[in-house]
Amino acid sequence: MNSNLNLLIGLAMGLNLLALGSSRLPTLIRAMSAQGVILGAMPVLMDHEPDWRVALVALATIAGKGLVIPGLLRRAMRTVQIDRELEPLIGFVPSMLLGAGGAIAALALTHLLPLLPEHAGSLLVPGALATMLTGFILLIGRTKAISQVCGYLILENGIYLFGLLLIKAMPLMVEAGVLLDVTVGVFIIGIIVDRIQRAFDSLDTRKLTALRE
Amino acid sequence: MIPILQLLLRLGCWLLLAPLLPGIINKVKAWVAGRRGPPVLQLYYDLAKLWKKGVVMSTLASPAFVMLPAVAWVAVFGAAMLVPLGPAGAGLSFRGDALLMLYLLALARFCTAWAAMETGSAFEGMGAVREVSYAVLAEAAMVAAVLSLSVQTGSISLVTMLAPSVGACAGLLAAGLFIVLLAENCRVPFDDPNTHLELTMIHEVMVLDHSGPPLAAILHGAAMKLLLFAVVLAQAVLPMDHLRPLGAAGLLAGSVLLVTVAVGLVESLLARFAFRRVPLLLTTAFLLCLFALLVAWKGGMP
Amino acid sequence: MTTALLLVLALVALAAGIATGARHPRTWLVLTLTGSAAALGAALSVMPGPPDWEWRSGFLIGGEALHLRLDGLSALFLALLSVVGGAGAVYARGYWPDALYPASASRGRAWWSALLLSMGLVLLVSNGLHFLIAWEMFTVCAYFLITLDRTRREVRVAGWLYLAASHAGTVCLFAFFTTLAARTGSWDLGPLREHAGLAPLFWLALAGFGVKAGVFPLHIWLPSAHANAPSHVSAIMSGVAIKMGVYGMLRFSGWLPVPAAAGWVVIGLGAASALLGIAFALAQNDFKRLLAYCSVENIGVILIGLGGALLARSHGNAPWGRLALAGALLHVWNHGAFKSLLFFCAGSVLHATGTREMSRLGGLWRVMPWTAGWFALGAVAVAGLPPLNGFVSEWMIYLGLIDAVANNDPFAWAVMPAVIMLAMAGALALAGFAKAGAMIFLGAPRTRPAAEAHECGALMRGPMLVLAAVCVAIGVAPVLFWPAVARAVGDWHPGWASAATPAPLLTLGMAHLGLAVLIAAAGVWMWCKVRGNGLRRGLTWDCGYAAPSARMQYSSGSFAGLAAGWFSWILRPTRRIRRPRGHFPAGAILLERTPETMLEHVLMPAGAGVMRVSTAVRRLQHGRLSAYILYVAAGLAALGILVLIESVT
Amino acid sequence: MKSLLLIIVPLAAAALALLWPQNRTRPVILPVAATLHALLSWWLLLDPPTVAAGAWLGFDPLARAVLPVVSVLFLVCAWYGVTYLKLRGERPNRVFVAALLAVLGLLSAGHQARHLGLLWIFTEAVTLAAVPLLHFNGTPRAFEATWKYLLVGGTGIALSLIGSLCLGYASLYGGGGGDLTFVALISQGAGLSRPWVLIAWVLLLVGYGTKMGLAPMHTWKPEAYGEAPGIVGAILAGGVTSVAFTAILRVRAVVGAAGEGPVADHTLLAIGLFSMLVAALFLLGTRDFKRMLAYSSVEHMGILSIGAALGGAGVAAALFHVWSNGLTKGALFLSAGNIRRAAGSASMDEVRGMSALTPRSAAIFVTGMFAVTACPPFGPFFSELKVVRAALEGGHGVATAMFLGCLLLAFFGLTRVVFAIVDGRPRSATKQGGKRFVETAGVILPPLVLLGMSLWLGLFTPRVLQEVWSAAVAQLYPKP
Repeated sequence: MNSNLNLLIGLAMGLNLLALGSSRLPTLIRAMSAQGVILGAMPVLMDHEPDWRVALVALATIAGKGLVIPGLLRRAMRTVQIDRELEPLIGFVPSMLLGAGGAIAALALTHLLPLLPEHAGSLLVPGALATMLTGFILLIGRTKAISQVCGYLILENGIYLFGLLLIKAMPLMVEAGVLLDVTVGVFIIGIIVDRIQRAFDSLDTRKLTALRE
Repeated sequence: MIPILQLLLRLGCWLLLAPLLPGIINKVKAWVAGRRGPPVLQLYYDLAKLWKKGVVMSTLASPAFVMLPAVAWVAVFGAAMLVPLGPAGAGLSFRGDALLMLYLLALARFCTAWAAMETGSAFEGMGAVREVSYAVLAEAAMVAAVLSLSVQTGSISLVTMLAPSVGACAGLLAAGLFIVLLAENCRVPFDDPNTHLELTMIHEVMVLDHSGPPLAAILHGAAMKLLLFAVVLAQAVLPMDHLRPLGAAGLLAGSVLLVTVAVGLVESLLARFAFRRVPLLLTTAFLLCLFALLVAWKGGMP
Repeated sequence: MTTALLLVLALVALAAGIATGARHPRTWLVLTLTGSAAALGAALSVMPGPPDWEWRSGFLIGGEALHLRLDGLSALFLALLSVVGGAGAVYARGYWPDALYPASASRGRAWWSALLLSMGLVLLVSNGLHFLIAWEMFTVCAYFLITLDRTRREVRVAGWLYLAASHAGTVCLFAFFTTLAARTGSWDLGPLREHAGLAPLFWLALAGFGVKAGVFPLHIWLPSAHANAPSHVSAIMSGVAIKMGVYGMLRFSGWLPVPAAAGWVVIGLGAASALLGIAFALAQNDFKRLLAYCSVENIGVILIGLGGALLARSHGNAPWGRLALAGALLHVWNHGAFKSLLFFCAGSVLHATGTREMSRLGGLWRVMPWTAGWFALGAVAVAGLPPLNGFVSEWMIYLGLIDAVANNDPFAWAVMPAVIMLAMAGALALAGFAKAGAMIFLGAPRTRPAAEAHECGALMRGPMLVLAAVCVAIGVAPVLFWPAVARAVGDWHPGWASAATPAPLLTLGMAHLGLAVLIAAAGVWMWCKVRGNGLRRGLTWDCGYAAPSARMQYSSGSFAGLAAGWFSWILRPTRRIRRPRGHFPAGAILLERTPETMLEHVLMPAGAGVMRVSTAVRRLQHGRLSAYILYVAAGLAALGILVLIESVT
Repeated sequence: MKSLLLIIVPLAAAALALLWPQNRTRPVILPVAATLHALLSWWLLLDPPTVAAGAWLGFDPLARAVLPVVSVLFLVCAWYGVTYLKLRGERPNRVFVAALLAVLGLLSAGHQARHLGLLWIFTEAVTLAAVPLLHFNGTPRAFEATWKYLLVGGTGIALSLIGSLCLGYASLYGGGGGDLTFVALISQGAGLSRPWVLIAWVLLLVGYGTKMGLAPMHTWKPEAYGEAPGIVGAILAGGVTSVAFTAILRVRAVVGAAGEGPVADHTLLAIGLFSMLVAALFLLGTRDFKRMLAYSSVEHMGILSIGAALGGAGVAAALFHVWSNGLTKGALFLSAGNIRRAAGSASMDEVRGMSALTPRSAAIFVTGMFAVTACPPFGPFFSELKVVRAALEGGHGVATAMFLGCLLLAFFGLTRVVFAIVDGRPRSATKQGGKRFVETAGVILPPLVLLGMSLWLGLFTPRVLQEVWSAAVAQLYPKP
């Protein structure tokens, strides 16, 4: 059971590296959405007896992260007609190295943390940490708004991964609320990206520096 | 009856004897230079003549121009009343009168400087500046002297401060006060009382525009101030408390005469200093008084 | 009972003054004068002797019960406040009328009443929290009065400097009162002489109140604020407001224990303020700035007295300390009187000529005889010359300190330099005011405005007369004022409470009286004599030069040059000179400027350093989102490390 | 039930606003809903309901100690909003009004949330609901500000979510039954896993600290406050930050119960002082008076954080400061909004002489500036003095000195900017450009009322408020 889960988490971590290493935005979005789908499937795999609420959460995640949001981003990308991140603040190779280093560090760090026995063998915690780190690297290192949104979503993926630790403890209402917030948040981000594109004719966040000291 | 007599005597002493001193100095100078010189009583004649003369006043000056010399004279006179005359004591004596004396002299200085500035003359301005500026150092020296005397005697009243005296610091004090005397009374090496037209004058240049009775008041006041300093200097240094009254009076008179002659000799033997050296000399005087103070203070410590 | 009634009357009248000030100038004047008179009455009613007037109420302000107290010490300051406040109100009607300042005159009246009210409250409240409230309100009122003429940039700059410096002082007082409250468990103030642990708080109070008082290194705000404020405001700032700092120091050095070194530090600060303050004053060309620096000197004189008293109290309550403290307290009054008088005179000159530069004035006595006369009187008083009040208080301080020296007290070594520096400061003050009087009023007018000046009106002359009368009265009859001072001394240190007049004070008064009469008589007599002998007017002789011009007179800079040169190490004058060249020189220039040394050479470089840091830090807000997220991550990492260290240790 | 109404009324009003057809009359919903809300919250303040121990939502003492001021602030801003939106009649206000009301409803919910997850949800929701408020002006600058607000705020929110999860895991690891209400967490106390509690604390502090605007997570603040209308700034600075602050207080209580209180206090003190220092340095140089208000807000968040670090007395002082700062800042934001409208710019390089152009707003602005820099007799003076006293009683001498030093620097910065825009000769350009801004009662009274309340709050702090604050302290520091 754990090995299945770990395989998926390993896959998600691989997608992290793909996201970090690719200069093409469609690849990035694809990696992000694939990760979303994988994460969505995970709670179902974790649980032995099928539970309707878990299934619901999984469905919502897959729908939101795998379909709706990537679709939104692709549309934005098409309207501005860019598909490449040309001058990242942190280069692709360094990003990948950072991501890989982060993944190794996360694995090492996990040994220091006190974990319940059922989580001790799983890659959940290191996977979550590595994914969050990937999100941060993308947020900090990329200049296109779409890349940053992807970074933010990957960060959220990491958190989701982490949240799986608590899936049994968290009441459904809270879980659903969290999910709703995230979805609405991304939706609003999508709207703002759209508005920015219209206002600035570009999605290059380096142009968004009118407000400064 | 007796107090009135005493007062009259004291007045006579200060008012009548004072103009004698410049005469003596001039005589000494003449004597050293081998001249006959003016009579000793020359200042009396001058004063009498000036008193009767009319006044020419600058068009710029206010009435204060003629009144201030009188005020300055009153101030010097008031200061003189505080100074004990040997066994006769002072006209008015109380704790802290030494400070009143110093500040009365300052008042006189203020009045002279103010009157000088009335005319708008650059020369008189120059004199006033020097007068008030050098006074800063002279004042410091005099206060240091007052401090050292009060450390010695444990008092701030001139009568007691000046009476017993002679500590280890008498020599230092004498030197310091003598320099201050020269400076405050416009004598060589600070000033040359013989000329009135030098750019390098201090006191004398301030009175350039004065004439008639005001000038008389200034001249008499200056003489009185010289006498005052001589008296203070003599008493600060000499031990007179265990002498009989007459002896003390004689000693005082003698030492005042000595100081006067010394002033005359200094004027004959020294040239006036360059101006940038004046502060140096006054600082020396201050340091002498300060050392006197330190000696008195440390010497008096049990 | 009467005290309470009078205080309520004062409160009501001043509060009504604030309300009516903007619209009804006449009513305002009546109300402010009523308020001042009532406050003066209250102060006088407390002065004769104990008990203090005290009032506790259950009424809470800011969570603290109102507690008012009027004792000898606060009554002393309250009396000064009411006299100068009332006089200034009258003066303001003539000096800052609606006709000339339609926008600010009305505001000025309301602020004036508010200032009087808040300063009065500072003196009355006996609760740390309320003290801070009143203190800060007074600061703000004073700020708005200083910047009454907000249209002028230099006024605003000066006002800001005042506000900033005052706030720095207030921050110290925040710390002072809060620590006091934290240590004693209550905001209530009162004698706490036994709590030895409170002694170190004195340093906070000294810094906080020192800024307001304008003690030497902390005086940076004072010259420009006094110079740029309207003159009646300068008068109350210099005469009363900076005394509030002195009040604070006296109040809390009296109520709280002080550290052993307090006496040395205070007397040292006093001596430095006295000497350097007057050295700066001498070097000024702006006559209001000169007066302002002279205030620094006089605060120094007061602190010398206070420092002496602290030394005496800490070394076995030596009786000479009582005399030094009495001198300092009397000097509070004296300085308040003559400095306000001088600022009123300065205001009337400024009013008539429109310039504060002495090198553009001259010969004003002809057109402004009254002002010239009052100024001369004030100058004699401020230079500490007999027979006026300045001498009396300085003399008492001298007497106390010299007693310490004469008794061979162990700390004579600290007192002796102070005495000598006090003497030098006195001589320099004489030089400074001879210069000011001469440059403004004597000689020939140097510019047209000076020649076309006019005497000020009766509304301005009246207050001057009152203050001049105070100067003369304290000068010739100091004994009359002794009980008030003795009472305040007793409040400061109960061990010195005694109504006995020190004997020489009476004698000094008589001597002064005699001297005053003689001076008047001699002056009049000489005038008559000269008139009798025949008086001719002629050109100033000037060594025979036949065509003098007004520009050939000795100037302000040259007057100060000699003595100021000795202080050039701290005055740091900058000089621009073009010497005359060749046989027929075309022109020559000598420009001299005396900077605000502490401000320009110490504080501004430090401020520039802070601003550089600020600029560097502000560059971090450069608008790039990636970096902002990096900051979040950095904050996370830093806090993580902090927590790691904390949890490991 | 009444406490639920606090949430329902504004949300229902928001829905109504969305459906309301008329642009001109829609703003009237604002004061109506706000008045209802204020009445309710003050009723609850005076007559507190009993809250079931395990309730997820409830008007507990901490909510009671903060929510009424948010409500009052919102009420005044709502009145101001009516006039403001009339002035801005050219812009559709449907989303704006709805979002404002939604913010109020979600704030009420956030303040009352007694469950870790629920608290996060409402805080996030408030963040999102505020987005349309920020870009109301529709300028590129406004969108840029919104973008930064969203992403920096979103990052913070993400961190606080991880933090919440970690805290949950700490409970799980310690054998907790998965009850994530604060009451349950506190009662689990030392049973919580300490490493996880510490990790959770750091993450939550940074996360909610971002929302509060503590340095170095404050970067969104100047941009957002600078570009949003004054009314939005007032609500963000006075209301939204307070929910993040109470969140930190609630978490701090859990951390304290787990036995890591001192560590938490040290971090709070450190980040508070750092915020004050950074804010002071920014204030010294900033040239834009609306951004200046943002930095001032950062400084006051630092003060709150320091207060929270000082134990019972400090927290009471901090809660007091939430009130005094909220009201005073509100007055400043509203008057700054007036000045900004009249002058057409917010930069001190372009704005001056406002005392001639908008004398009343300028007077309020200057008075508010004095009030916010802790000049007596306004509220912030008393609350900050209480913080200082708590710090001194706790023996934090050095921290107090730094605190006071930063206050002083901030004072220099604020006075510099404020007097620069108030004084001087008005620029001729601002006088000619377009129609003149008229200082009607609608735009003057609200800030004046806020200032008056700040004054009243300081001088005559009602006894009931002091009781409420101590009750909140008792809730956060339960007596063992």
